[in-house]
Amino acid sequence: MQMSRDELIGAYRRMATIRQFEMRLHDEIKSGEIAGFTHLYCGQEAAAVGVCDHLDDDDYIVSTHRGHGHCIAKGCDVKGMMKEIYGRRDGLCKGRGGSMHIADLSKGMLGANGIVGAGAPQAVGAALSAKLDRKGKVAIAFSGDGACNQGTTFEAMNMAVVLKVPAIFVFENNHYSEHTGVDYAVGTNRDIASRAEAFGMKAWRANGCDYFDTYSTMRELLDHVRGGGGPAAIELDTERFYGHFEGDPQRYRGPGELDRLWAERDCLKNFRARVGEGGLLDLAELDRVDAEVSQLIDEATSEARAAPPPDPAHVAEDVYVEY
Amino acid sequence: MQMSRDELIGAYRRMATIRQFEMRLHDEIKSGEIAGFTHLYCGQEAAAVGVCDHLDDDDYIVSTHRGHGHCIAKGCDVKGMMKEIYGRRDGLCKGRGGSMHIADLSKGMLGANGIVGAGAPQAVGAALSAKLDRKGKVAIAFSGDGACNQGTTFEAMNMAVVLKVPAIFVFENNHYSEHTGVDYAVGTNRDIASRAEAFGMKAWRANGCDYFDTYSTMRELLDHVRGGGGPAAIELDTERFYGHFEGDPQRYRGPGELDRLWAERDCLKNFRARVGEGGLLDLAELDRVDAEVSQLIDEATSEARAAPPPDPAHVAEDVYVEY
Amino acid sequence: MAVMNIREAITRTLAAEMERDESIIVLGEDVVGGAGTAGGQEAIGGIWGTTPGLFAKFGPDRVIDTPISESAIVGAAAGAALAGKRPVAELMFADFVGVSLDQLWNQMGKFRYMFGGKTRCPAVVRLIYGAGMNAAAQHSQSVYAMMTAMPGLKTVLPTTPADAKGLLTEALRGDDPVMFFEHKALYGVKGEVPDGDHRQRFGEARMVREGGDVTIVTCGRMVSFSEKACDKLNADGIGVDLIDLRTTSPLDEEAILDSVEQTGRLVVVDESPPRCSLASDIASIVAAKAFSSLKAPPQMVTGPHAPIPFARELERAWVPSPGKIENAVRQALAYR
Amino acid sequence: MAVMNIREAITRTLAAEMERDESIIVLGEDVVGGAGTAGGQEAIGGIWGTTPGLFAKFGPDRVIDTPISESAIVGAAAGAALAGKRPVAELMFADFVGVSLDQLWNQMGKFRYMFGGKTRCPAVVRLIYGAGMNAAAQHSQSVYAMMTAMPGLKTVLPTTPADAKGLLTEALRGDDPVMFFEHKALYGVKGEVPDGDHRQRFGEARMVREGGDVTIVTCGRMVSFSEKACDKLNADGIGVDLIDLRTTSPLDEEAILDSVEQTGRLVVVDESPPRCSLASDIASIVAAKAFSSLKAPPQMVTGPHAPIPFARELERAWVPSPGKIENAVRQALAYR
Ligand SMILES: Cc1ncc(C[n+]2csc(CCOP(=O)(O)OP(=O)(O)O)c2C)c(N)n1
Ligand SMILES: Cc1ncc(C[n+]2csc(CCOP(=O)(O)OP(=O)(O)O)c2C)c(N)n1
Ligand SMILES: [Mg+2]
Ligand SMILES: [Mg+2]
Repeated sequence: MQMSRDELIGAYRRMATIRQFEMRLHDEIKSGEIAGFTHLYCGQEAAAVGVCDHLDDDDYIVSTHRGHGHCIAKGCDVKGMMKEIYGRRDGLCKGRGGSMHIADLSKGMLGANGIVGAGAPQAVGAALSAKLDRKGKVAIAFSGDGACNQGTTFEAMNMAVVLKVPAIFVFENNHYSEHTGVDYAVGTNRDIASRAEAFGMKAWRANGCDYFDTYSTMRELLDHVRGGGGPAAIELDTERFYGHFEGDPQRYRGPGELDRLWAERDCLKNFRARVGEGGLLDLAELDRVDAEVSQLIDEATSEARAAPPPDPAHVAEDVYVEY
Repeated sequence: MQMSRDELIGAYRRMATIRQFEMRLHDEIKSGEIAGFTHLYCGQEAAAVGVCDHLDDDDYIVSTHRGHGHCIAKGCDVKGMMKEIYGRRDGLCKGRGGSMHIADLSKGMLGANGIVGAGAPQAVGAALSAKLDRKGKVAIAFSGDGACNQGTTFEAMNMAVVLKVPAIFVFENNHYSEHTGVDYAVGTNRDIASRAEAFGMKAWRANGCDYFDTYSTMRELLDHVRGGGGPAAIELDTERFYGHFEGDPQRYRGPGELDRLWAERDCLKNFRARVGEGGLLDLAELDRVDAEVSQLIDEATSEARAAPPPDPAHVAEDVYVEY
Repeated sequence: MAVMNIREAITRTLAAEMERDESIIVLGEDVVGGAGTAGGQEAIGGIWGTTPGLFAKFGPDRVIDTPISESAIVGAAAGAALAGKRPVAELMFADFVGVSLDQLWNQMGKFRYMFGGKTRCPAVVRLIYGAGMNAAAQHSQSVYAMMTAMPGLKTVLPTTPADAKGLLTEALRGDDPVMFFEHKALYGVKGEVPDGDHRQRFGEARMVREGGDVTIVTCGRMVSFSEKACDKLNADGIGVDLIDLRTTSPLDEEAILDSVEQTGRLVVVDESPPRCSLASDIASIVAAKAFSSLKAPPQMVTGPHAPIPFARELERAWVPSPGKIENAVRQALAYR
Repeated sequence: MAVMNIREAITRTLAAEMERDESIIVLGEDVVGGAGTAGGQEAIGGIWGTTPGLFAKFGPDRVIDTPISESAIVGAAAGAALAGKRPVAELMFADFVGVSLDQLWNQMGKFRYMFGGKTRCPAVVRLIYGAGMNAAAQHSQSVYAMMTAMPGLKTVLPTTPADAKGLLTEALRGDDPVMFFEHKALYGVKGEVPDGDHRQRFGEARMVREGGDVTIVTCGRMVSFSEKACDKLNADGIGVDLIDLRTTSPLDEEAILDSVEQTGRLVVVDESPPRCSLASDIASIVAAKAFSSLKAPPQMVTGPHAPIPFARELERAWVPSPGKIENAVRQALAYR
């Protein structure tokens, strides 16, 4: 897997942007200024970025309730996102959607979704559209280990195989759906990939805390799909570093679990170690990226804080194109 | 597989009852007296009977739109069923349900169902109840090859595994869902059993046109489930001898297909051949059974024809136990 | 103008629009028929006979049979619509909104709003609905009230071949998700259909009769039942304004209120159980907005608060009948 | 009488009834919490904190965490109820009826009727509903109208701790499927709760205030919003009959009609979009059955025909406010 310096720095920048975006939210939420439910993606950055680094704006993704990482990885405007999460008039969705409903069609980002499992059939539809367009585009459904038990996800997998569309099911197995462990909820002993295989598609597995593994496995997968091999699935073994939502007491964690995760399963740390050992990059460059990202997030936050709220008079607009 | 004379005759009687019931309906429907949609079970008799012969009234089954065979195999009153299908006041469901909604809780028959896939979760619930009762009872969900693509069926399989309940998924693969072939609609090359396995349960396969194969495979399966092995699945390779519903032009059939099915895949013929060859029974005994069944179906039909219709004044009764 | 029935009007409109607009695709269970069988495809052309010939003409990429997975059918339509296509998804029975509601209600109906007005989801969902075939409790329901209640969706119910063409064309050229309801007992209804381009704007009710004594507001199969009632009433010199809503969302409030302002008497006929129904919706709007014109309590003719039964005698008792409609009109008139 | 909040009343009632009746089981996502984790079970006791302690007390057979599969959760409840149990299934957000509607509507709601009155399906489905937490379009909806419309289901909405106990007890002792709606913004509401056995019959509305000038009919969170409006109105000498429906199916028509016959003026307040809503239902019933008593057009205070937005300012504008309720009452009074 050969990557250029720029590609490496870009990948790191996207992961770092997600990380800092989420950690900032983690802090800001304590202030009480951010309303609603916020599900942080922190810990899973390598998954979103390792997948989306293969895509361009014409490829589609559908996302989940834990969607900030997917949005950033797919190129959504960070400041617009922050304003959205703050519920501001100029947010990416005018403050109507909030954290769970960010979309940007111009980036091929078809939407985060508050309904677990709802995105997968939509990805099949987007993939159907891509197939008709014959431009080699794909549609990706991000799902969690919990979402993989929802009927819609199963139906979507079967339908993708039947319709032979370039749909890709990315299962981010972070071992929890809310407070429930994957060992319990997925009847097949947490093996999501083989369940996908049984639907008649090829499935891969990768370490979702390792950018390089995710990225290179996705390359293989995409060669298969773009080569006309039909839909595919990948199970990414990853970690969620914070609670299910902000405010979660996380009593389901084992003793020392979070410390271990931060120590051993931090994709940013792993990335740094890898590029450092391999002499691929001067780590100082990554420090510079961190500083730039930090500046961006600072700006995004202060601009969002200062931004005007939506006008209540517009509450019933944009329901229809025409009514 | 040792079976007594009585057991053999009983099994034949139940299959013949289904066969004659359905063939009579096939004729009667032409008269226009029977309303609604009727889906005939003819051809699949060995499946229902081979499964239900292991059950008693305390075991549960949930059925489908093609439910007459399951009802008869589980012991529902044939005359009550016929009246129900004729829409009569004294029908098993007072003429409110009709062909697609026959139930008899006293027989452990929790209901036919017009919604494809709806029964499977209900079987999980009945199995949960059976598990709590600790009497070794099981709950069986009959599903078709088409129903096995419905999200509810998948959810039910996973949940049965997670909750470790004595639920059994019987997939009657008759190769068609309405006008669509299973080779098309089930993405895994018509292999339903292995898909069930991928949900984490043990799965069997049997020839659903062969009573003996179905019966003996079910014995194995039930030993596993009743022995605490958790839920299980079985795929029965079977055939539907008539159209999807009465009136179906069946243009999806290959040339000579139906003739071949009647010649080679008739479970009643197969049963006779087997008991004849093995010298297990004198075939004259089966002829006698046929005659008795014929008499029963004659009576059921003429009684149903003569029976009084429901009183329209009662249209809104029995919605609630108390309101 | 050609004469054809509603079934044919739908098939021809689909074909004409698919010809005109490459982005239109059709998907659903057995909309082609015969996939994966020895008999070969296009075995049926839709269980209701509304999509024959489309597969032969437009091929497997655009006319697509699906597994029995209604959530995925509607969800795929939603996703394809976001991604630039105009999918027409068929729910063989409207009752199957039970297994696909989320994709209709929380997904395609809400995308545009949730995403700040920046997306379009021009999906058409065809729902075959209604009683009259003794298909019993799970295959006979009229779920248009449920859909009407849902912001973001449009709800359309043609009752003539001309409207079937006009409303379907409008649906396929608009940019919002449309619930296109086809009554299974109306497919055979014949009538003249305008040639060439024919669009029927949504939110524009059809004045079926103008009589001036009482206003009947209704939709779907109840339009023809109401016409039968009107015939009886006419014979007694009673004139009815009969309004076929055509679309319940958007709603032509003006047509309703204008008529009630003249007649002062309202009968709403709705093939549905009574509670939170379209009947209650229309009656409440009239009570709120034409209160001073009302000379009698609004009459709501609906089915009972009960599922739809199977037996002929029971189904007939369940569905509002011409006789009940006639009675309601007489009661509205008798009130002083 | 002990003082507690609605959350506690629900937990204690569940515990007391489970103690009394072995056939009651509880199932849903994270109703225990922590299954299959290193932290161990009973990590949370329900995402809303309504089921803590039940697992410890009644064990894994009766308090059951499920995968994220709402159709299977509700379907399993339906099947277990047919098979003799009394399941209490939790839909963490009422909006998830979108992914489980069939099992509610076409299955548990119809069994008894379809099967000729020979079965019972005593399942209780707890639906956590309502706006007020900025949870946006897919986690804030009040779907009680949809459920009220469905024959075979009962729809229950407690607004006080005493009613939470009384109505839940009644649900658990009855033999019909009950949709038990818990407003997420009301869990903390405190009040006195009768000790011992306390059943609140369904179909018996609660007269919150008696004022005589105008009738407000409402339910859920809108009861307290209406009380705020009443306070303002009282200050101006305006007396309101405020009716908390408690259950919308069955409906206490008598209480509503009795009051309107006195006041002649009706305001319905409904946390829902307007079309085919409970507001339209009540207004139409009153218009039809108390027409001669009505002195003013019924006022319906609802949200707009739009999904529920996220931002605080927008959600607040969407939900009917005490101010809007007050206005509606004044308009009702102003009408001559
Ligand atoms: C249909 C539905 N059921 C339940 C929920 C509540 N819920 C939100 S997130 C979540 C857990 C999802 O787990 P997983 O898919 O593993 O994603 P993760 O949270 O781990 O990213 C649940 C149960 C929901 N939003 N939608
Ligand atoms: C949810 C739902 N979708 C579609 C239908 C229409 N329908 C009835 S039977 C059927 C085919 C079922 O096929 P299968 O499960 O193989 O059963 P079979 O008819 O072969 O017994 C279909 C599509 C339905 N009744 N319910
Ligand atoms: Mg997870
Ligand atoms: Mg089949």
